Amino acid sequence: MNAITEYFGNITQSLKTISIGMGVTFKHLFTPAVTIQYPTVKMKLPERSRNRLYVNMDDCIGCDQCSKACPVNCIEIEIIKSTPEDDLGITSSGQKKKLHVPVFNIDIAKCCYCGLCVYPCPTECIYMTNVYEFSEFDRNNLIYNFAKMTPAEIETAQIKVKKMDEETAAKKVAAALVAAQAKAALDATTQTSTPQQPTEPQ
Amino acid sequence: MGLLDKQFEDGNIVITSLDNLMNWARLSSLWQMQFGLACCAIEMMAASASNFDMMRFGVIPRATPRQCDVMIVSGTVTLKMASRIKRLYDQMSEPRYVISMGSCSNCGGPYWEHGYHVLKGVDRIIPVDVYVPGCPPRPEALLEGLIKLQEKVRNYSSVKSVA
Amino acid sequence: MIDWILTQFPDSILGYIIICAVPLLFILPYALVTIYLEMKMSAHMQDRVAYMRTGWHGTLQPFADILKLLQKEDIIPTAADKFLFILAPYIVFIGTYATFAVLPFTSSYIGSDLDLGLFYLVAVSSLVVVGILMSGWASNNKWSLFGALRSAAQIVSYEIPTALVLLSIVMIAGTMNMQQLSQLQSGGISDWYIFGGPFPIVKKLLLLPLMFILFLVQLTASMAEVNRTPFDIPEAESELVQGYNTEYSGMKFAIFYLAEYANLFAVSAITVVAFFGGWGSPFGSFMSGGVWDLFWFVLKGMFFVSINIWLRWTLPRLRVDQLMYVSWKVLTPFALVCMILIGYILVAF
Amino acid sequence: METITKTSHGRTLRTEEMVINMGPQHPSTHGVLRLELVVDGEIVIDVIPHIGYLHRCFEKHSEQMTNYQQVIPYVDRMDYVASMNSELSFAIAAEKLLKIQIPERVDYIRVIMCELQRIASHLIAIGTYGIDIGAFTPFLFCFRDRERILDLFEMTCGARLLYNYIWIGGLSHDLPQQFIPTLKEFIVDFRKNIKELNDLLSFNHIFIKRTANIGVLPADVAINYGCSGPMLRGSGVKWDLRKDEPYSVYNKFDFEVCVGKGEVGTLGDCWDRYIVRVDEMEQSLRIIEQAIQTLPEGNVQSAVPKRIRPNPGEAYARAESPRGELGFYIMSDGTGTPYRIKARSPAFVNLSIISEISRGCMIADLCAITGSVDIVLGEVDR
Amino acid sequence: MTFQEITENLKQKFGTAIVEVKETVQPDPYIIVDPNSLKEISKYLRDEEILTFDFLNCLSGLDLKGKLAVVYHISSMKHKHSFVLRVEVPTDAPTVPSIESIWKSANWHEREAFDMYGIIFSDHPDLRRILMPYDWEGHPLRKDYQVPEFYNGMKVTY
Repeated sequence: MNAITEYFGNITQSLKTISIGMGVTFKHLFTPAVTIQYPTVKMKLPERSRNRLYVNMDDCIGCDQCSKACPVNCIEIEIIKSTPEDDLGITSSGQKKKLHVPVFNIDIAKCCYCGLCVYPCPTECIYMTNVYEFSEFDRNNLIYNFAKMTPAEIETAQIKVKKMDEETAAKKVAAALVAAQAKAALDATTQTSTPQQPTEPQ
Repeated sequence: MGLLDKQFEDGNIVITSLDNLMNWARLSSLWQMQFGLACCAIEMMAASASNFDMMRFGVIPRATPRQCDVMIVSGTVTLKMASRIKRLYDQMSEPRYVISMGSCSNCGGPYWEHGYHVLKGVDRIIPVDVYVPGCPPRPEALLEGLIKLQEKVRNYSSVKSVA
Repeated sequence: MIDWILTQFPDSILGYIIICAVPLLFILPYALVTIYLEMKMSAHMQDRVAYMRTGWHGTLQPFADILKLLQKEDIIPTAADKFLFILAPYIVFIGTYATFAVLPFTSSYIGSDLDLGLFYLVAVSSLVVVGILMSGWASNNKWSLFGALRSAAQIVSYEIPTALVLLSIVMIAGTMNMQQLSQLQSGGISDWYIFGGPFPIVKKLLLLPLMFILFLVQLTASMAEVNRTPFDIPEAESELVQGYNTEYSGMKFAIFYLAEYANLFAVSAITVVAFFGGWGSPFGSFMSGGVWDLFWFVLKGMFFVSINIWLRWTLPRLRVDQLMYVSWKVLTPFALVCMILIGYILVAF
Repeated sequence: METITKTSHGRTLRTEEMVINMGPQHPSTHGVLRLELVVDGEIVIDVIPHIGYLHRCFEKHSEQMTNYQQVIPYVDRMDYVASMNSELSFAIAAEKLLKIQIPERVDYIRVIMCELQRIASHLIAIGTYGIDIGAFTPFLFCFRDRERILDLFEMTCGARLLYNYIWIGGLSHDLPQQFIPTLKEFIVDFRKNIKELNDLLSFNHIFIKRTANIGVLPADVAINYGCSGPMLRGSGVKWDLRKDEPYSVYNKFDFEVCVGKGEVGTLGDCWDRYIVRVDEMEQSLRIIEQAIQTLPEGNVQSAVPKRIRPNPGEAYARAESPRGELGFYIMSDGTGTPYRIKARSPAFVNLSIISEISRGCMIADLCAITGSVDIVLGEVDR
Repeated sequence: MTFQEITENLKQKFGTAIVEVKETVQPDPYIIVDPNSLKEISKYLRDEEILTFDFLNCLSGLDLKGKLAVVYHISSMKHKHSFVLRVEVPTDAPTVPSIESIWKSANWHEREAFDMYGIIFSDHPDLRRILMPYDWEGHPLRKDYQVPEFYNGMKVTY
């Protein structure tokens, strides 16, 4: 008897639940679709949306903080020191820029969009935009170079720095020489001598 | 690139229009291979789900590589998986396309430096047509990649290459 | 109509070939429409839209699909049994196509007005099994073989309830000729067999519940015969990848695809002829004859095709043994009991 | 063709048996799991799982980072379906090691986020389970609802899937203005949708027949195998870390621990595991409702340490992720770089039981069992 | 039970098998046990009524530069307490008895530790690599591990 009840119970249960399910799908046949028709309609992204990175080079001071914070090391920064007479301008927050940034590459293909590089930036020049449509046919196009310096500028800056380095090295040597002389003089005579101002070499 | 350019190049309007028709058929019926690898697979599923509905572009997921046109490599390709992906690609019938979705399959992504078991870019084993950046890319980004791929297909001449 | 075509050609072979091709004129556009319909219907059930980018609301999509499949490389795996592998899709298609010979599209057109129409139908639709088995075996793929074997078991066992249902209809109608079967029900909606058939009121009321059960049996069995969810175990995507057509690509796959949809219409048409008056208009002689017949036949057929689609996108899939359970322990006994009762009613009243 | 006579772990096959590979590319393996099946016709004699197809060297990476904060993006990518929960687990492990107290508001927001994430994760589990059984529509309904949760997350932290939101000692952002109203709207709609889901799938007779009495996992076996989460609760064990070992502020909320009851079949079958997930979504909604009612004010970043440099020591902390007990074992040598981080991922442990519970079932049942375990391969392989 | 109580209990029962008690390690103190008596200790921890450690949370390999270690995090669902065990073995002969027969969940964890650190678990029923391919050389999580240039013709390094 039990088996027979179960048998017919199964059949009625199936018919019942199937019709309930069909009711649900039938109802949805006439509810409006939720689809966002992408290329014609675009969803408005929220303000905090994290997509492609952007660097505002006008504000970058080359401090390398973002590169250090990046867990995947996708930011490559090279810097050239500026000589005192160079005026690199100031950032929008009024900080004086002291370094040339000849190379500021972000390999967007490696980037993991975590946003960790955004927080340590002192001038808030690196941030995530809401651009997400940037697929490429060639992967090398995904390496973004943000630096604005032309090769010629880089070269002059390098030469300048080299020169400055040489100068400082020479200064050091000169200073050492002077110090040694002074020391020798001190040793030779008990007379105290005022330290000489190093002269500018020709 | 208009109809006229091609006409002067090949001097045959029939071939050009046939080409266009065939390309149109191919680009609007890109059946996708239904397989996911990692995080991006979830976004790929989201792209084919109701909100983004990849089927609008004629993309139908098929489970077998034989009937697919486009393989979306969605996620990290590990060395253990690489040979399988190569095999799946080989099993697909021509013409076939590959979309590399997400940082990991583009170049190893976050795992490029210390990932001893991660293949640094799926393009080391199979040719890739479109790279979709993002980690993971938004579903819209994948759709944009798909549109890029369609553009690529549109500009390709199959009749010419056969003839 | 056939006679008319034959008289147009002195060489009758050419005439026959043309007659053979007539159903194709129906199947090809029908398949395109149904593929589109299925995708759109399923999409709207799931709160999405599907096909939007080719033509107005993606209406040209099926053309694109077919054109693309034409261009695809036709792979024959090295390990496959080449002859059978190539033959299989055609066998499947022929099996389906042959059923169209006896479908009465209108009162004036039927491919072959066989007196054994229903019997022929049951016999010929089994040919599909051979094709599917062939494809599964020839593919040399374990999943395909699973699909093929499952399919063979499924289709063969679901032929029994179908045959029993059709037998009941034959008992009532007294004919196996499809055209005559439709003719019998042509007197409007109340003459349809689902509502008891063209009989006096008492007999009609007695037959009505039985016919309704038989209709449900037929609907279920027909769904199983065309391998659609909830009975799609031969190509169960989440279990067997794509079942018997896993290894097929390009045009061969397109033929499988076409055969599936053609089969869907064929089984729906059988239901229509057996229960819903074939080409008969629901209003008796009003809106009947000529093109109206075709209109009603296709409309009714498409209605059942849509029901199939609706069920497919609602229900989960059964397991193999449950499938057999449904066939042998539910449908067959029910059909058998109904048949016996019908026999009793026919004799007693 | 060469015939295979031995399985990969050395078992010799009988004549009737056949080895068949399910995966790494197979629609029902949820990613790149490979199951080596020994089958006799449709009957599965033995299952040998092969994992590692998504081994992304999480532990190696975390040992290379110069900062604990940098590990969090990798933790996200471990369990990509439930990133928030992974982050929380890691954050509480690191906070345990650092011994820092976090503001109450942070805890509340974390709980809201994790419960939302739990719903999102369960929605994927349920949806894909529907596909495994052959019903496609519930999957799309689930994803439709999940999308609204993702919108909430994106509004808060800017990412849809991998958030980097829960930081050690705090959060990356405070809740935006319109978060709470949107969330309330979602809760109202979602309650209706759960009912619809039950109508469409959970109580569908075919679905019940496919999942009840399949893959029965007795409670003692489950504990011995180290199963956790819905897998363990499906077997009737009332064990939930949120209740039994409350972390964060879970002890302030009133919710039930859902367990399988064997309603339609044997206790501990696939349907029980499934329905536990459905019930848990309801409980998560309750927790969220309570949390947004009593959400305290405060600064969410006040406790974030500038430089994370824990003293030498080690800590193991665990939290309840949607899949079960997600634990992190962190060993510090006193520098900014972690010496060793080991993730105890629930899916890894839960998956190890699959060969135990799927012997003797059919191939179709195996799909049901794999689906009911709810694995995320990123977490299994790390 | 607290850490001290459990340690006292174990010390009374096993004595010298407890090599060292690291009480000062914060926040999770642990004990180091002799590998040879690991199995008995584990069995005792699981079966003793007042301990009932029925749940093995985590089993991790560890490279301590010069020696390898295995850390066992166990907890009890009944008494809601947890405990940490550790065994240490030299790198050149890293053999630890398997506790798969006591806690089944150790099976895959041990395979993972073998895969990553090359710790050999004696009488483990199925000690194969689990995450890495079978033909992989070396044990990647060891501190001195060098990533190979090529694997099966595929370049590994970036």
